Amino acid sequence: MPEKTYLQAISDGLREEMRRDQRVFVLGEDVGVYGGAFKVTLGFQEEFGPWRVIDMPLAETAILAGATGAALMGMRPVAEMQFADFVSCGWDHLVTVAAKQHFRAGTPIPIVVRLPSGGGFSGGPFHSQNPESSFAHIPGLKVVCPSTPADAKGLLLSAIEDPNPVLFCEHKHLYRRIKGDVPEERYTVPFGEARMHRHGEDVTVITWGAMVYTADEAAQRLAQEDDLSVEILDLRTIIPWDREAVLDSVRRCSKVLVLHEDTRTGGFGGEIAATIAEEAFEHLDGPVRRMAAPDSPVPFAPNLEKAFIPQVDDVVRALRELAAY
Amino acid sequence: MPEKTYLQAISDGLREEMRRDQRVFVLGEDVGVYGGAFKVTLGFQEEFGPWRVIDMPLAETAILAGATGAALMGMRPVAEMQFADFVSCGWDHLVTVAAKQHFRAGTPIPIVVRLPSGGGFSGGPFHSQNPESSFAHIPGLKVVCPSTPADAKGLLLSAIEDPNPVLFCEHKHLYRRIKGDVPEERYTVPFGEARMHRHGEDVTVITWGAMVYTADEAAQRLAQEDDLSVEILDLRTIIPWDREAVLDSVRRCSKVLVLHEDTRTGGFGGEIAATIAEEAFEHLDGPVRRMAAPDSPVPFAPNLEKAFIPQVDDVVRALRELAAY
Amino acid sequence: MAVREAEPVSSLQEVHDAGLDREDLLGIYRNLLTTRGIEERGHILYKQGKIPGSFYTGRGNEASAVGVATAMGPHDVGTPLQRAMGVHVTRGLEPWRIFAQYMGRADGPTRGRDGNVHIGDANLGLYAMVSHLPAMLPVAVGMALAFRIREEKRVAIAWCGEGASARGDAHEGMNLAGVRKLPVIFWIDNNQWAYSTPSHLEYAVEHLADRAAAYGFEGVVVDGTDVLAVYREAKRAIEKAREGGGPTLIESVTLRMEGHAVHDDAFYVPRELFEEWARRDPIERFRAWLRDHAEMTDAEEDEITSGVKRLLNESLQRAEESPLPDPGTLVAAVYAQPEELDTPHHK
Amino acid sequence: MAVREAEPVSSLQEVHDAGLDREDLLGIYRNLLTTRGIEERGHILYKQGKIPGSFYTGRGNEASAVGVATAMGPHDVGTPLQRAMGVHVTRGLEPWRIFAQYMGRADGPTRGRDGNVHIGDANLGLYAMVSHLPAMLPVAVGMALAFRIREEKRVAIAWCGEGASARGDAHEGMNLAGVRKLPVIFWIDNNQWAYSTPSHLEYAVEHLADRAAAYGFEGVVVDGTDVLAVYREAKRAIEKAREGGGPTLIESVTLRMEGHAVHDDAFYVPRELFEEWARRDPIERFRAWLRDHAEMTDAEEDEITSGVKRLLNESLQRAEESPLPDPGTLVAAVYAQPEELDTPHHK
Ligand SMILES: Cc1ncc(C[n+]2csc(CCOP(=O)(O)OP(=O)(O)O)c2C)c(N)n1
Ligand SMILES: Cc1ncc(C[n+]2csc(CCOP(=O)(O)OP(=O)(O)O)c2C)c(N)n1
Ligand SMILES: [Mg+2]
Ligand SMILES: [Mg+2]
Repeated sequence: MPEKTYLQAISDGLREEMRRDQRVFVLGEDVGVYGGAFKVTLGFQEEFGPWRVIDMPLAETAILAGATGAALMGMRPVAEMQFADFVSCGWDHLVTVAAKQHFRAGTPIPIVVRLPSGGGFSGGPFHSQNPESSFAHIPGLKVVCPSTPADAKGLLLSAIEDPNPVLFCEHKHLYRRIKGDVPEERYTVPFGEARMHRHGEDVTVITWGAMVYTADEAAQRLAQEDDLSVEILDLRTIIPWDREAVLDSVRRCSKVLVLHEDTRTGGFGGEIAATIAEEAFEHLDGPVRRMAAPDSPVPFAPNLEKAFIPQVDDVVRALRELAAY
Repeated sequence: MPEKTYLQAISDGLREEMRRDQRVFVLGEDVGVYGGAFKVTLGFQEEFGPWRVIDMPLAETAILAGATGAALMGMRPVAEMQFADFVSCGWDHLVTVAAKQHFRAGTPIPIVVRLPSGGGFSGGPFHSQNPESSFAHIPGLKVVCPSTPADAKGLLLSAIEDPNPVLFCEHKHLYRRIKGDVPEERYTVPFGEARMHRHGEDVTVITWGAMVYTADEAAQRLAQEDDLSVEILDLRTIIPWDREAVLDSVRRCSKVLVLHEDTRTGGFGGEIAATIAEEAFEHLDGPVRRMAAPDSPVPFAPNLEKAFIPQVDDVVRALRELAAY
Repeated sequence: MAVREAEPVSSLQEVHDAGLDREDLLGIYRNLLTTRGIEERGHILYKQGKIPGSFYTGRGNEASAVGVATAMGPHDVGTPLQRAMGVHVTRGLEPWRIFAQYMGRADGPTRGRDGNVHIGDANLGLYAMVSHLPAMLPVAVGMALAFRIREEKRVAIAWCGEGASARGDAHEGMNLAGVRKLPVIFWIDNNQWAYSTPSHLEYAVEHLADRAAAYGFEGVVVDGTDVLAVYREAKRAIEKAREGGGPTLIESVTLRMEGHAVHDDAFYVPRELFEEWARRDPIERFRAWLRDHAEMTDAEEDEITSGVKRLLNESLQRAEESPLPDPGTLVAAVYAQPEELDTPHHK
Repeated sequence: MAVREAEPVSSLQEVHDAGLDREDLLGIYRNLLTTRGIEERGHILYKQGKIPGSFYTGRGNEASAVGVATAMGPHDVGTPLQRAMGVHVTRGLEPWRIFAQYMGRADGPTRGRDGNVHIGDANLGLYAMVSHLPAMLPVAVGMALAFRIREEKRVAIAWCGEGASARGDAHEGMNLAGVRKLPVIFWIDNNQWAYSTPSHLEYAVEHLADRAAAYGFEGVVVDGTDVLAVYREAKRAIEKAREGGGPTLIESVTLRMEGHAVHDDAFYVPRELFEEWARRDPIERFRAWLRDHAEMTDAEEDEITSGVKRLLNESLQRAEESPLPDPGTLVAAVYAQPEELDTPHHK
């Protein structure tokens, strides 16, 4: 099984699906000749031509509504936002049209919106945001946040197959940094099934995206230094999310940290923590802890950004506190 | 002290502030000659003229960004969305420009966005939504949800005074249904202070907006039928929210229901429940319960909408269960 | 590119040239009457307390809606708006389902989940509007994009009000359509008011059709009370788009003959304006034309009038028998299931 | 309304008529050199690893930025974009603070919270851009709305790229400005590319200035490499707006002479195009003009060149001494405090 970067896994998965299924096409800003700001669609236009890899005007609503219209006519559009942050310009289309169309009119909207998300490289307030919490509150949308190359490919194919609008959050900080084995053949990873990233017994970390790796480093350090056994559950998909896996893990470990990169107040961590507090109340041996970015825009300067995004040290500290509770 | 409807309190408060402060002006669709879809600004244009009560084109971004630009030049704009639902069309402006400008550039954006919110009268999926949870997740915005006429006026004046963008959620179902004493003089109600709607000892309901009255009916019924003492805390403002009052109430009653009209997953109730689970863990005698609308768009047909919005019976049932825990 | 102002239609020959025979003409008349009849009965239902929420109609706009729908081909698609009931009628949505929709019953196209004219039967190529205007306009552009990608000779029609043309969605959709020369018609129903707001507070150009030049395509102004002129202009634009000629913006001018919705008495519209446009009533106008130019007989007219009346009465009854929607289906309706993609539309 | 294509400026007299004396002209030259010098040094800082994130410049756009800023009155305001460094320079933002901004230091206008050219000193009437293009355009319209409400003779300038003109925000802002005849200038820096996307995939009209007609105001095309023509057109439009004549859309044509950002080698731009526009370099062009028409002496030129060099070297040093921002201030910076409204701007 070849080793690929997270970015390569997405690129290859998308290319193979476009070869297999004529209905799949790509639209976005600079996705054609340039191959996309992150080069996910590099070479696609040569292979599939300018009408399946469409350089769109700088207009996110046109891109997203264009995708919805094409989907209603039987296509399987994969729209790229140049950065996830710019999806705010198409918010109305997604929440008003795409999310509600099936409920109201019974017509499925099989679109995928690729969202290069997240911070960690001084992108500043407008090139670093994590949009999953905002969309998770909108019934009718699905939200996916893979953390491994293999999941990125398998979840992307599930997203394309899915008859609903899917927001596919690709963490930019994983693009070239994370490598892993990726099966050559076509496969899908189902929505709503968390991935057990690391088994443990003492305390559970519920997380996703780039924070999986932050949690992993913290867990390794705690295993060595504190002989603490940390379980890490990678949600992989936020809507739907795997309540059973979360509750099962919490029932076993009895202590839990919910960790995400997005800001804290109103972040999806609240939903998870609240669910645990309601449904695993009797199994808890300590307060449900949350760790997330503080409530501010993402800062630009590296030292500010480091203070903003949860770091390994922060997670270690929180887990030690929990363990000691 | 005169008794006024919730709508009249808002209208009078706004009119008085416009008389007092030349910088305050109103902009929105049909706010002038027509007096606004709900007649909050009825007669304003006659009194203040067409340049302080501005009928805007059907363009929410122009309205909201127009307000921001005018605010930067020293005005105190009060923008009306015809229905809260349409604020989705100006989402990008609010989250990208208005919310982040002070953090980035240090320039305050003193705007108020009036949002006729909420359901209960067959407005359907696009005239019934509650936007507070979505905005509560965006650092830089403040979010206000008054439930009484007196609070509506006092919080509106605080919103106009506030140097930050304030989303002012007026619940449409309270407009003409709810009356109360409203002081004639100018006064403000501070942000971040919950209102004790009803004292109780056995179980606390944390809520806001129209649900205050649903909770109140349930509490009255339970007092009579079950001899149960229900405390009701009306948050009044969502950002900032009164954590201390909530935690204090929970510590006293030890059982809590978080109740809101907006949909459940990712709703602001999750934030409150999670905070309670983290910070009042040792005082809880039962799981932190949430009640909210199910995860779907707001349905049109009256029987569907009744099944959607939490009803008195639902709250009674939930509180009985909690009490019995 | 200058805006073209369309001439009225004056002869039967002209209409024949545009592809309509006498049967078609009588059919148009029937659709006009049905459209108005549905909305008039809607008013009665509303007064009877049977319609929840508010109630919106397109009185005065019947010819604009029926005319363009008549010009659409069987595989063409569109996203009609609140004043365009005639589109649904013309393409065959059964009136009883419309009444069921009004009343929030299980047999309305949205099964009580949405209301008013937020309808559209995808099997008829029509896609339900949302309240947010004109959010479906760029969606129609996306439909045209699919046709262009697959090189199908199909056309999408995007409806828009003159008020809603101020929104960014209109711009982004039209600009994309112009850049990619997509087979889409922008149909602006200019009824001179957006709720209480007159046009001069919505835009500062003489004709909205002038906007077309800013996007590199043709603009046309047509009298929206002249069903045959509407048909002719729509047909010409649709066939041009079908043959690869790109978009056309058609501004169809009418007057909204009632308030914005049932609660609004339109006090802000000058009475003389109502009187002037009442004299240009699209249905009466076409009836007179049929008598003058197509020799519609009393018998034919009676047959159509009474046929429509019968249809609507039966439809009302059938709609009233439609059950209330089942609250148990609410959450299950939110997401589509994979098998729903196995339809002709998602082939 | 037809688009006007502005003539080049050819004589000193013409410039005098437009309100510039010889000192002003030398000042413009100094600002042009400073602007380019800042960005050239930015490139060096970037290569030295001192600039976090990416790095954007406006090479080729100096004349467009300096020209319009020179035409602004002291109380006029604007929302300049990423290619318009010359605006900040001309209105007096000190270069060391720009370098501090580049490097994310505490003395940058955003104190390290934002980066790049997301700057604007409100005391100079300039308001910091956001990445989302052109989200500040309707904000500038709102500023003009305030001037109109208060009947102040002030003007707002809204910048936009030709690519970003495709966004709904551009439309909503321009439409509102046209409807209300607001004192705002839409300044479209058309540098022919939006990242890798050429103009014909962004819009289908010949000149973007043609769009003005769709909003009921005047459109002008100016050669953005001719700083004096830029100044003259900006001045005329600004004074027209100041006197109640409403908006003007000015399309200033240049070529983006580097990649979209430092990581982009612009392989997609034909080399000949770069060569052609290099021959029209705005700074060299103005230098030659000053020698030919304003008799700029060697001594004057040396003084300006070395003065700029000295300024920038000192500025760099001062910026490097600026401390890192304090992480403890992050959350406190999110919300404004009431006393912050007690400023001249919020009077
Ligand atoms: C984005 C948005 N904002 C506000 C509204 C509220 N609203 C409903 S209809 C209407 C006026 C629409 O005018 P126009 O586009 O001319 O269509 P008409 O109703 O005249 O047919 C308004 C403001 C809306 N539906 N959508
Ligand atoms: C709403 C939005 N979408 C996407 C981007 C990403 N982006 C940054 S600059 C750019 C091209 C801008 O082109 P143009 O408006 O012509 O300005 P230029 O960079 O050429 O000066 C794009 C697509 C953005 N900044 N904003
Ligand atoms: Mg209208
Ligand atoms: Mg450009």
